[in-house]
Amino acid sequence: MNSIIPYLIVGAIVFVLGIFTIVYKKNAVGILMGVELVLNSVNINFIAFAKFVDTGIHGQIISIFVIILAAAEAAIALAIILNIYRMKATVDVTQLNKMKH
Amino acid sequence: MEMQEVLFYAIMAFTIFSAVIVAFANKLIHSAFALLFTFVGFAGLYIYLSADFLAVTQIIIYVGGILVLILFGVLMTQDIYDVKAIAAHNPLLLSLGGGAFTAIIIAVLISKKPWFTLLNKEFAPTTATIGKLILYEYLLPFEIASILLLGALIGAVYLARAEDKDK
Amino acid sequence: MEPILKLFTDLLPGLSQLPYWLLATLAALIAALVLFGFIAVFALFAIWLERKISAHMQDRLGPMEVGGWHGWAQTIADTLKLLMKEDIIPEKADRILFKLAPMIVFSVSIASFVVLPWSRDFIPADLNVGLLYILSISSLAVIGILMGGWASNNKWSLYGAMRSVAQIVSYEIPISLSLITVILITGTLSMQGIVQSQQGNFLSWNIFHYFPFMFVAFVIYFIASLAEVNRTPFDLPEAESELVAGFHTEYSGMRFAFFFLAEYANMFIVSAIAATAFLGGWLPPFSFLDFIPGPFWFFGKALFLVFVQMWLRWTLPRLRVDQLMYTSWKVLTPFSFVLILIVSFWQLLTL
Amino acid sequence: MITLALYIWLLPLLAFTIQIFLGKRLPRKGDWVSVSAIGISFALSLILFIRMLSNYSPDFQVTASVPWINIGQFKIDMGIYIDNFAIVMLMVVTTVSFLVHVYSIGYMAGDPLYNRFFAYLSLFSFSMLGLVLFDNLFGIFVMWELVGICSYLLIGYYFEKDSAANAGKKAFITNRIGDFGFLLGLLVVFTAIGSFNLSDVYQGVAQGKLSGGLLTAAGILLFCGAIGKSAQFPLHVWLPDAMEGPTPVSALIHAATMVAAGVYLVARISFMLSFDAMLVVAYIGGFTALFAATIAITQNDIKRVLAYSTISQLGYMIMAMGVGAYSAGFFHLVTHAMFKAGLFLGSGSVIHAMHHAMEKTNVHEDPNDIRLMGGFKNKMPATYITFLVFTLAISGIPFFSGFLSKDAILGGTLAFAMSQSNPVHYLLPFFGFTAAIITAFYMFRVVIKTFYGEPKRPDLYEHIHESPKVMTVPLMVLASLSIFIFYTLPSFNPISAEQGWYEQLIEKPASAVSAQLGYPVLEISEQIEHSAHVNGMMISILFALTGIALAFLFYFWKKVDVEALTEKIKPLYTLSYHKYFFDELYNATVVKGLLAWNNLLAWFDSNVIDGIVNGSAFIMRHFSSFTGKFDLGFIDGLVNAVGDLTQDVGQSVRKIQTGQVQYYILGALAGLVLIIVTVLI
Repeated sequence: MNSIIPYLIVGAIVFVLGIFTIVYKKNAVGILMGVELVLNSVNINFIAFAKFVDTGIHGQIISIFVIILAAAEAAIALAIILNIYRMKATVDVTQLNKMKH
Repeated sequence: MEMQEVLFYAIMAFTIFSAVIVAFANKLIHSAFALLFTFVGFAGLYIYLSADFLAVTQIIIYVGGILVLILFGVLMTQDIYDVKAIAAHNPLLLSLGGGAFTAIIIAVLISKKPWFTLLNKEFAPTTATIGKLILYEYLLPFEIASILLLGALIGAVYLARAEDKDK
Repeated sequence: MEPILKLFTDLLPGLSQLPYWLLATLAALIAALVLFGFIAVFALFAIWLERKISAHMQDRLGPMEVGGWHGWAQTIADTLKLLMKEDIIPEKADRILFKLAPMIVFSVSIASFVVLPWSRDFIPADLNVGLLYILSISSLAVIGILMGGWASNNKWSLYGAMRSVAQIVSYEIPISLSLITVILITGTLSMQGIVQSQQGNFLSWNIFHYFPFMFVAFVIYFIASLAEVNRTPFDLPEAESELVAGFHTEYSGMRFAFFFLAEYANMFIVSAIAATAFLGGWLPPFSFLDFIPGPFWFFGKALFLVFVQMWLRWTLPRLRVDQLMYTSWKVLTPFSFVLILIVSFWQLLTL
Repeated sequence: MITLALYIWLLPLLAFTIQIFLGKRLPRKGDWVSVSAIGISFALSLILFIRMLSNYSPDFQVTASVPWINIGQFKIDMGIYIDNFAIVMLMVVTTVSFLVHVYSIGYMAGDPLYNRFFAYLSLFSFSMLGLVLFDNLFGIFVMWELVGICSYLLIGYYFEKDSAANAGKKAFITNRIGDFGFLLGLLVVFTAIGSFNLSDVYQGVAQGKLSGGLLTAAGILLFCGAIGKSAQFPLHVWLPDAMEGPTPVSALIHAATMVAAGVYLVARISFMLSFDAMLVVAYIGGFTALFAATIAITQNDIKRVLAYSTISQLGYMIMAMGVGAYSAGFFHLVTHAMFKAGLFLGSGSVIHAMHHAMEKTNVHEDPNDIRLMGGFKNKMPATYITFLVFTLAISGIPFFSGFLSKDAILGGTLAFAMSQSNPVHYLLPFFGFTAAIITAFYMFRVVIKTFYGEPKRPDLYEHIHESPKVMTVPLMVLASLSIFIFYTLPSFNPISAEQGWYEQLIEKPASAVSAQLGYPVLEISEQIEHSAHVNGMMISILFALTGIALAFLFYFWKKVDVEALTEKIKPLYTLSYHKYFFDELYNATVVKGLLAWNNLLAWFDSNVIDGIVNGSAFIMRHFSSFTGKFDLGFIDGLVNAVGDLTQDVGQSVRKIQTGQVQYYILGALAGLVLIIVTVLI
């Protein structure tokens, strides 16, 4: 815990899990969860660098902005998902292929 | 101080384990609730990184805001009475392949360290520093972010009220 | 952690022989037990109080039989009944989440006690983000409630949970905003710091600061905190006449007791925050009363607010859902925004 | 102190912003926003003023500035400069502005553009306060233009009336001529000294960076701005027409504050006026004072009389600046602001009453015409008494403020003339004293015709009523401010303000030109000054009383047959009545000349320039018809080939587009791996 490596490893693992979740889930809300995982893993990297690298605490500020963006993104994404659900009665992304070809 | 170290690795394991549940759980609602523990675990790690303000913010916004939104999303798009509903998944191998790709990239990147000279800063309260940084150095991004949030708010309300358009 | 450990080694010097980790674990366990004991006893007392207050307000006797003197043992009997009850998990419930929910809700309540300042020296942990910590912790409870409501697999439970969540999330905004005015004045997030900045007699308490604006902030906080802990007139989530018993309809026995305890603990916590942020915490109203220890004042103020909550419960009727949302979004939130503007402007002027 | 000044300055801007965007939706159309903003500004100025009095130091000054433009070596700072001068000016502006705001609530009630009127007033207050506060000439110029805009907007406030719209344009264009001079002056100053900041300019002039003829030129050019804004002699034509605007506007902008801005500017730049420049200033001012006064005698529109009187009084101030009696001139600015604003508001009250009477009786005539009035003193006692106080003040009768300041100016001019060897300079006191008689005469002419005698139109007279409290109370406040005690405290001497706070605190600014030359530009000994003052006072009291007596002889007792006298001096009367034909003169020379020049340009444009354009177009057309053929055959073929190829490729590749986001993400990941692998290897 006094070295940056454990934090980077946690970040990396959660990032991979997040990417995996994005690809694995068919449900749009599930994909959103994957995105949140990814954002969190990015945040922990920023904060770890803020502690272990000599650049002040600018990393923490960046992660605040990331959190703000995540909030905005979640709100919009869920509004879109609800709309899709209202129109197609499904949130399965494999069914949502209107953009195909 | 080894107590703290034990606790640290426990939190780490806890975080990763709940993230694994998020990724692999069969029921979407389980993923969503597992996300709670991931977020809280991350907040714990932030405390170890002496980012007390960030830890608290993480819980307020991620748990109090985003997770609630996600839960509402799940509850509104799933059949509520069908607790057993299993989430459909894409082919596991393909997804694992994607994960593996990412893992390789990150492993390579981490192994290329060190990028910077590393040091270990003492704990110091960060709230005041963050406040000052946001209001002086990062004022423009901060204002832009607030406008973005306002836009997102209005956009989300508009989208969610879409059914009124037909009337 | 350190002050508690110091307290322990001071009380029992022999303990310092133990390895650090064991000592820490022991201390944590004991602290948790003490807290649990406190919550349990407080809940017992509060339930009895509530019964008696309601009885007095409706001009009736209330429980008079059990235990002899004014039915003082009534709640103990109730508790025993609760503990003895069969623990039921509905067949179609989601078992894991069903079991997890009360734990989350209860542990969240306990976690809030960490930063309550009881006196000048006695505070479990004086975090420098104390007030934010409490706000963040209280948002965790939302998830527990949603979990319980969903896992029960019962329409009423889910409605109750949904209502509860919508209500808590909405009312968290006026709560945070009115507390921000306090933060603006005191310039610190630490609970001890907030109390210490109100040093002096009762006129220097935050509630009388910038009169009458901070008083309005206090009123906003108090109203919103009623909603936050689902008390009347905002007890829609468990409106008996509509939703049976809200999100904990399906719970019984010990699990139900957890929800119950958490509810009473939350009542105490919001009152304690109000006492800390607006009423000077453990400070006596006049400085010559300094000889009375801090916990007395702190507990007294918090208990007085708890009493007001009970008083309101038997005075005011329940709101409709739309009125509830109206109150939060169109009355309390704008007002607290205006208060923030006024307070910060005032501060700028007197800079 | 700076913060306080900033609040004073910016509050009206805030009110303007609120008014212009939300005014219509606010209750009462938001008049309370503007009124309370200027009210707070007024209260804050009062605080500043009291601080100044308790400080009681003539050298008091505070500055603060921030960098504004910063390009390499080129730096301009913007800042605020507060001294006693500025504080008194702030006080005057906020007082008059506040009272006019209050008055307007009554006067403008029911107007369809009520909220916009208040928005303009707020914008004007903001710009005027900025003009007072800025520490550099450029900032002053910016605010100068802003007040010009406000003046334009408010003169043309009833823009559906042609005359109002034209008056607005006239004011704007006439001011442009003066401002052009101002701008040139700024350029001269900046080229020579490299800064707009007043204290830098002072240093620069003192060190001789700007000297000789150029210094005189710079002074006169900057003074051109004042000529335009303060309606001095050649550019005075806009001010009488500006009376088309609502009367409160006339009081605030065209009597008390904006037109005084020119005087304020001259006072601010007085340190850099060389002797020649001062002579120009003095003669223009003196001539304007007399010239405008002679026009005022024959006018029948009550507001026009006041307008010419304003021009004349401004001439006094400018003349005072020119003869080096800065504090006297500035003093007259302050007192004049009070009583002239009062006169306008009083006339507004009369016009308001007339207007309502005409509406009642369905008469369509000019409500401003004094020939239709008479005997109003019984119907409108409050307006009458206050109007009389203002008139006494402007005529220069002892115990009133106007006497103190006018006397100081006349004394100053007399001292100037006595100290110069050239007897021609006795023209200046001549201008001043003659104008003083005429002023007293025409002001009492207005008073007698309006308030005394028999009503000329009994049908209207019956419907005349006193104005509402919201209009008369400002009048009373202004009337009390026109009494001597406010200016002579603490000495309480009705004849001289010498021991009063004003003369103690406002000192003649040190001249940088003197510092540069090494000897004073203008030297007037104590003895001369004293004797001039005493003599001037005697003469001015005598002259004022003469003027009043004449007015009563002519119009009240009717001892002299005015009609017959007019017939006798018909040519002079016609000249005065038609304002010396200045409008016609400008029309014949400037406007016609410009039109002719424009016609020439138009001919050149349509014949020469168009010919060239047409010729080149002819050549281009033939060339392009050739390239068109090449384009069709060769280039299009190539393009089509590319298009076909793309279509074929697209047909085969589009099958990759599954429409599923996740596959795209996988693709992106694969690409990322590829990039990293290539980078690492």
